[in-house]
Amino acid sequence: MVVSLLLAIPAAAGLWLVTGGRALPLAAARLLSATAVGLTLVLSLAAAVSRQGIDRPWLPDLGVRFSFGVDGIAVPLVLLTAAIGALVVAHAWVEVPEGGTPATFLGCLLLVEAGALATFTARDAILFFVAFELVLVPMWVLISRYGDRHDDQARADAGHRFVLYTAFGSTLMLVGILALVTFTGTSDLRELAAGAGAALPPDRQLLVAALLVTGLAVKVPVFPVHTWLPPAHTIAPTAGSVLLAAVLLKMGTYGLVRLPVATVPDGFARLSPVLAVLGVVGIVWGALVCLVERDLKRLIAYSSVAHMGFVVLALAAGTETGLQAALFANIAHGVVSALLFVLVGGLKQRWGTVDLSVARPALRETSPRLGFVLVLGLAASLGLPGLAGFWGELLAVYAAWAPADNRPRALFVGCAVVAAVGAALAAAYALRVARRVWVGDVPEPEAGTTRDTRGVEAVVLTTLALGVVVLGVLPGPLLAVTADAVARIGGAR
Amino acid sequence: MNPWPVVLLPALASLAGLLLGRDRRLSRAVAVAAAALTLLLTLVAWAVQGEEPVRGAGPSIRTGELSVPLDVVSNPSLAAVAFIVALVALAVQVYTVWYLVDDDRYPVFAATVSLFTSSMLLVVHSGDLVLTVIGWEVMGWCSFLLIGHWSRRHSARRAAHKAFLVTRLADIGFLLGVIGLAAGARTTDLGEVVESWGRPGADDTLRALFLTLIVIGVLGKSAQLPFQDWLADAMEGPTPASALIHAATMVAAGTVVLAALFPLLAESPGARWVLGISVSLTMVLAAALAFAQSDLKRLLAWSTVSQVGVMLSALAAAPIEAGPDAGLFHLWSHAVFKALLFLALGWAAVIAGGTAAYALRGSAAAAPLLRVSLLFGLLSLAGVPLVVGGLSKEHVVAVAWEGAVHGGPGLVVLVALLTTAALTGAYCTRAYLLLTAHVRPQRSSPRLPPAVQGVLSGLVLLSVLGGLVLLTDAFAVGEFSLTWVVITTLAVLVGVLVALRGGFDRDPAEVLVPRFIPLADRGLGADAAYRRLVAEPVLALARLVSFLDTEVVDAYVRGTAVATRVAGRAGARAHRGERPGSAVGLVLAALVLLGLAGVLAWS
Amino acid sequence: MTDPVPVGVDAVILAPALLPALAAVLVLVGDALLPGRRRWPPLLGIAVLLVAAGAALATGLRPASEPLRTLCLPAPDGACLWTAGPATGTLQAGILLAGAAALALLHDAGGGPRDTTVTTTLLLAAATGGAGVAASRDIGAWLVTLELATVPLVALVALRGTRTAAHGALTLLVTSVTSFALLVLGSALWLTATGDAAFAADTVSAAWGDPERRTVLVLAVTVLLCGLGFKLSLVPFHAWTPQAYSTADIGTAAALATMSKVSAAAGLLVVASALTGTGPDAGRVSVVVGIVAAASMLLGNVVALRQDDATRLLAWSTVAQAGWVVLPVAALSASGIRASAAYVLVYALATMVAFAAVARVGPGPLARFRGLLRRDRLTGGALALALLVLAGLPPGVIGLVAKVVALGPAVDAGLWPLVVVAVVAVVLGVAVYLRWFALLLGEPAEDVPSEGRGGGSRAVLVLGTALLVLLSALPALLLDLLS
Amino acid sequence: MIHLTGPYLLAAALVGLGAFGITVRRNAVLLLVGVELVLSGGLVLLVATQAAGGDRWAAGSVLPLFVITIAAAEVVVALAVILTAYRHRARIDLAEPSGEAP
Amino acid sequence: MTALDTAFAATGLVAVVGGVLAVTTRHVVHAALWLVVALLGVAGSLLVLGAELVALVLVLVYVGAVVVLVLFALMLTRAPIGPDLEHRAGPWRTAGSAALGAAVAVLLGSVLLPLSGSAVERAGVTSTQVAGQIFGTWVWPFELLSLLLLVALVAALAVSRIPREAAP
Repeated sequence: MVVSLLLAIPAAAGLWLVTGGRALPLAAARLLSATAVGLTLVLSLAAAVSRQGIDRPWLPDLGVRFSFGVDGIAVPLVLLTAAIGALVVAHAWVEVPEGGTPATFLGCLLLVEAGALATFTARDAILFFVAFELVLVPMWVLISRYGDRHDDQARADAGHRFVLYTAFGSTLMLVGILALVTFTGTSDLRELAAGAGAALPPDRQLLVAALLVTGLAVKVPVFPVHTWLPPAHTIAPTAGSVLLAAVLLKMGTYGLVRLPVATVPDGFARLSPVLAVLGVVGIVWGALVCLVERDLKRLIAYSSVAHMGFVVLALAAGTETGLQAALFANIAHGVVSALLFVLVGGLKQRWGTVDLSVARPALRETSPRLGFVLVLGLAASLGLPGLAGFWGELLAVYAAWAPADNRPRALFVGCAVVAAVGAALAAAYALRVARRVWVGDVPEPEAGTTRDTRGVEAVVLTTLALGVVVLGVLPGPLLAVTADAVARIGGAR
Repeated sequence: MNPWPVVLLPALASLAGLLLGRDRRLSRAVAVAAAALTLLLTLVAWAVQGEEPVRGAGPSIRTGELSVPLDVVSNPSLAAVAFIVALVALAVQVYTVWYLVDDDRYPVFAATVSLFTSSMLLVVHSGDLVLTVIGWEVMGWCSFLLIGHWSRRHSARRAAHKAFLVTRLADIGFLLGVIGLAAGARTTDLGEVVESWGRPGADDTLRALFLTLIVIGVLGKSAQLPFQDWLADAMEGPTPASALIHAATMVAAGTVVLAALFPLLAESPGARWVLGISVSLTMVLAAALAFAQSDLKRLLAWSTVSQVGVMLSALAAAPIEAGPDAGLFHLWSHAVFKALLFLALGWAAVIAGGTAAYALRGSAAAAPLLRVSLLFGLLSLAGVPLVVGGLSKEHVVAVAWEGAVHGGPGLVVLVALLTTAALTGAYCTRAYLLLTAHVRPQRSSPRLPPAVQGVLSGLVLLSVLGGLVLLTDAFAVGEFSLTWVVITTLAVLVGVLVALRGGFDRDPAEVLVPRFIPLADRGLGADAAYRRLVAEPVLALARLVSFLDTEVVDAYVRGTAVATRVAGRAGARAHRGERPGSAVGLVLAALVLLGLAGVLAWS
Repeated sequence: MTDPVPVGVDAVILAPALLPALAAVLVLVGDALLPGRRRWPPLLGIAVLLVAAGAALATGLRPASEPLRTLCLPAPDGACLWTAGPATGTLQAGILLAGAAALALLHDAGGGPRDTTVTTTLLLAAATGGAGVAASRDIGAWLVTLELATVPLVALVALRGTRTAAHGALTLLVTSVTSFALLVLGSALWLTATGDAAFAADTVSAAWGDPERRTVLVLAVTVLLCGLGFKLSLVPFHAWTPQAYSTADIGTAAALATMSKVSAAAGLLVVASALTGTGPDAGRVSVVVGIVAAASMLLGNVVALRQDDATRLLAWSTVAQAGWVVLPVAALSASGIRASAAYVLVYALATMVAFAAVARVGPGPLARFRGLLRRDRLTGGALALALLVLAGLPPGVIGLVAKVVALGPAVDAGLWPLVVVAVVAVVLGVAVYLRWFALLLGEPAEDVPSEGRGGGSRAVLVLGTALLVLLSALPALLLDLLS
Repeated sequence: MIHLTGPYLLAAALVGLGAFGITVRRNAVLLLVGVELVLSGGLVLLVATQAAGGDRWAAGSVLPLFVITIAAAEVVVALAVILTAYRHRARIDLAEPSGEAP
Repeated sequence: MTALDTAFAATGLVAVVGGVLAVTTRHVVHAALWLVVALLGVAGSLLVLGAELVALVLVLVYVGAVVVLVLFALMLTRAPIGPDLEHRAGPWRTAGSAALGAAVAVLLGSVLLPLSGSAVERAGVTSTQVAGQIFGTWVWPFELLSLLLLVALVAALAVSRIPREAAP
């Protein structure tokens, strides 16, 4: 019941806002969506505590059940999604981009949230796929309608890239799921995880794993299929970027954990060297691009590529620690990137562009609060201990250093070394941003050039900053929540 | 006593300081009071500390196979180090109140200092490799903030940037070493790691490799060769920050970490050689550079590099049974006199309006306390017998001699130590001569608040009497032979005499090595070398990658789009005529082709 | 044996085909008796088609184990020439409903041909053919009904009377007669190979055992596929599609795109069901079907990407979707046949809604649709949903489910090259439909006059959209009907 | 007694000729000639099957009758359409592009 | 070679020759006339194969009705009496069509011939039997066929009656 409501409330509110309530004035739409996300947040907490699920037939012909529920792996993501959903709706008090009615905008946000929640709670592989696709259209609308108004061509291009890339990936994933379902005869993720691919011969496991991994890699995104991310992030409105980074990318890694890792572990093991190498290349690649990228939003997008590289590396290691690291880094990246995107979106709103090559007064002088949050986010992004980014990346490097027994040890150790180098590069680009924006190139402030944050924006930023700090200082609870489920999946295989 | 309160108190003070940021007086009170309370706590902890180590249980976290208990520990030497850290922190906080009285960002500075203190105390008390890493990295970040405090100055921004990046680069090694050790032991608990890797069956090569990696990290944080150059630039930070960084925290942290890992280090000749060679070269080179600096604050910076080399040399050379405490003791004494020197010099610089040698000439005459402070600080730095610096240096020499007897890098270290002693004597003499020169009538000195005067006096006292700490058995150092005392004293004397060759009124550096001064000011061009060898290649690579990303990786994507469009255009063109006949032709052609395909696929 | 061989005729079971046939005759007779009345024939036609669809649907609701059979030969032969299981019944219902909808569009106020008697008769006849072909199990009825489903549409295209329509009709005609020749040739080869005038799995498997007859059978299937490919607009038999769609009036185009396609698919499925008797190594029939499916999906989407005219875009979309319809057939399994039926029904429903929307906005360049969602919420929303269903993107869940269902058998049979093409086709398809969808979302253009504001298109739009929404919420409804 | 080689060859030849005729003719009416040839090839094949005794329900005779009738119906519609096209365009050239550019 | 074979060869030859000329002649009207010859040949072949009824219907319907219709259509579309130069196919097109036709013939022949085997007894079917089957087994398609014819008639009438440019 809790889970049904959790999914139904944002979905229903979102649907109504994009259809019947499209012409609703901003205030009413905001109120409605705020109520919806508030309820969703409460329900997500209830779901996390009660761990109830629903399960009824959906497509009896295909053996697909309408089965939703949460477990240790899903709980953090569900909470994250609900929280980020609440924050992006709250952000509508700060900025509602042009391009359509505000109600449609808010409705799309709610629909993305609903789709993500459905993805994270789906307990059936086909259902997972359907939920996975749910977010596509609303997100596409957010990007291509409400995105950056400067360049229509770029906006359309970014939207198309996002949707086509993702559709490609998810269809490959669907093929993988169908193959899996054909080979095993069930699409219930719990059964599949319990069977762990034991019924499949090795080459079939490899085939299924390859399809699933390739498909999901697009969403994560893993190098070299990451090129949709920077334009999407750059163009999307702030709320869209936040959702994209904090929620949508997580669907990819979550899918990796749920599908290939849990259901065809041996096939995944055979692929994992490739995945590890790609993850590491992504870490270094993203970081290097960040060293010279001029657009701050793009820069953060590339840093996402680098951070997701850590997640992928940890997953590839195949140990329980690796899985834990991946799940932690996943959440941490969600919070940190959300923080950075809210911030940078705010800067873009204030400045018009976020081109790093434009000399600006120091943020710490003109708007100390904004500057403080920026520097906090950057510190978290470079993996500073005490902030969210640290644990996941440390454990990821550890996991790569000590991979599961059926992984090529030398290769993974090499990957760990490169990942550590990537962490140093992260410091370099984070400091680059800090030097350009935080301490500024025009140190003498001309008064009032950058409005400091206040009101709802400040609340949103503070909440996210608190999340960053809490995750960094107290990683224990989150790791404990995932521990049991991870042990059940048996990352050690 | 459980060390957690000692660690957490300054952290909480930092948080409170940030939250109260708007109210200057409140944040001042919080910062100073917390520092004082921390000092009190460490004192109590030290007092109640028995011989046995004390553990404080941490918030153990579950991460699959790896056990991460996050405990903290304390033992007599660590308690003593913690005390001196807290002492320096308090001195710095009190001093800062005066020094940054006009600074609009004082609250942030004070909070950062508190955080810095907390993380150093965490490293000191860490009983877990992860905690060490946490403290280690947070210190690096705090140093970035402190060095770049005056971010309106371009040089400060650059120095902060460089300091963080250089140390972070070295941290790659540190991180990998820690992870390697943890992976071998399946835990990050320091005691268990040491035990696990210290077992007879442990892999010697791997152990040496991991310790070498950690040593690389330590070399970076401690500004030893080849990472030496950032520390002198870091003088762009406010003087209290320099005092903190140099005296008891960041650069000395490596000594603490290696001391904790000493049982393993002692068994890893490879790592010891790396460490020994690096620190030997560094201490001599840095001392030489210090001598020729035209900026006295940078002179102190190079002297720190040199002295940290001395500390680390004790760890590199000491035989296993001697233990690491000689190094820790030197840390202790260095903290005292370096804090004294920096705070005094900061005062002098306020009087003189700059830190350049020519500006500071004769500034010590402004106040007797300043003169006394500088005198005792420099005496201690020079390693004159019986003051605290001399005492600790003798212990280092003693263990180096022991080590030299046992083999290992001891002999190299010993030679370097003696050379350094002479050079140190020389530059201390130079500094003193410059500061006390009789050149011009002094301007009236700004009034120093009594609290700061008290701090300086206390530090002077400690620099004279600090050696008495040995009576508390905090540091398990052995005897030192009179022979070596004589030899090192002679070496110092040689240095002093050489420096005095030009008489009392002239700058010895300009007399002895005039042409070396500009070179020394540039740190032998290390900065350019960093840029050319590391920064520029990395940036070139970054540009290449950025190019590849848009023009190659993405080109495939765009290529697909273009190919689709071209195919679409071709398809549309092929159907543009819309001739009825062609439709039929297609049908029949397809019939043949498909028929053949079907029939052939069958047979 | 001079007496006629008695076959049992059950008119109730035959109702889905019989009712429209009778109605067609009735319309002609009525027109002869009451000349000049233009209103009642379409209304009668729609009513009859709806009743017939109800009857067919009743068949679809029966369990699969007890299909309705009639026209049964006496024992020992015992073959039944009309066999309607759930899938057949649902397909028939789809055909008849599509016919009703096309009729409504055709006679919507403001457009369409004048002589309602003729058009209604023709459409009813085509619906009869479609309903008949779905249930036919013998070559004779199959051939006759297929042509019955085709010939009236050729005439309907020509009936518009414009110069371009004449050209389109000519193209359609030329292709149509050629394809008929091929169907005859294919049927002859089938008879030669199996010696059976019925599409039956047992005779197919007997023929399969003999290598020489097997070759003939493959050729027969190939030729039949070529003949049907024309009706389904499969590449390379598609060239008539854009011409005919764009030159015919919108109702006819809708009938061509939906009713005719479902009828052809039903005809194909009759053959494919017999081919499931080919046994385990039948996967190689897939080569022929697979090539056609892959070519359709790719070419259709690629060219559709460049179309700027709504009707032409829908025509090329038909080509692409036809590839999806035969994709599961390539697996030659029972589930593949069900999947194909499901897919073609979803396609037809969404396409019908799209045509209804086009009828309301007026055919022409895509730019006319700019900002439709704000100008006309009902039409815009319906078209948006239809496009998403065609693209297979939620909230058009049923489109997505149809794609899942269609891919399943192909994956099942291990047709990996085909699956890869399908993946590419999904991406291309999303690009095609989103291009249009994006226009709907845009700022409204300056006032574009709308035509076809009649009740017919509105009813089709509303009912079709309601059905799409219902199926998107409960996709099981459709899938259950088919099995 | 009869060999089936003859009918098969005849059928193949007629279909081949029909295919040639369909593709080579640009006159819409003459295209129908080709179609008739293909159809008669099919007829020969159907009847040959019956002659060999390999059919059920006299399909070899009945189906040709159906085919001939359907073809006649088609031809009627075809000629009507062709005549309409001729009335509009004064040409029935199949190789002529439509006047409307896509 | 049996007698039937010989007879079949003769009629078949007529059919093929007629067919060849029907598709190659440049005289439009000749093409229709040659088609009559070919169809007569086919009818003869069918007769040899024992399908009298089919042969009869072929001659009646095709030769009697369809070809006459075709000829009328040719007249109505003002086909030239001499060689039709307007619709002449180019050499490439002719060559391509020839290749296509040959390919079709070869494909069919190569697939069918292995089936022919040795001589078989001709299985005759009487017209009565055929009639019985048509009104028995095949009654349903037969009825539909009548609908088809009706519809075709209506359609042809309607199409030929529509005024020029009836719709804008």
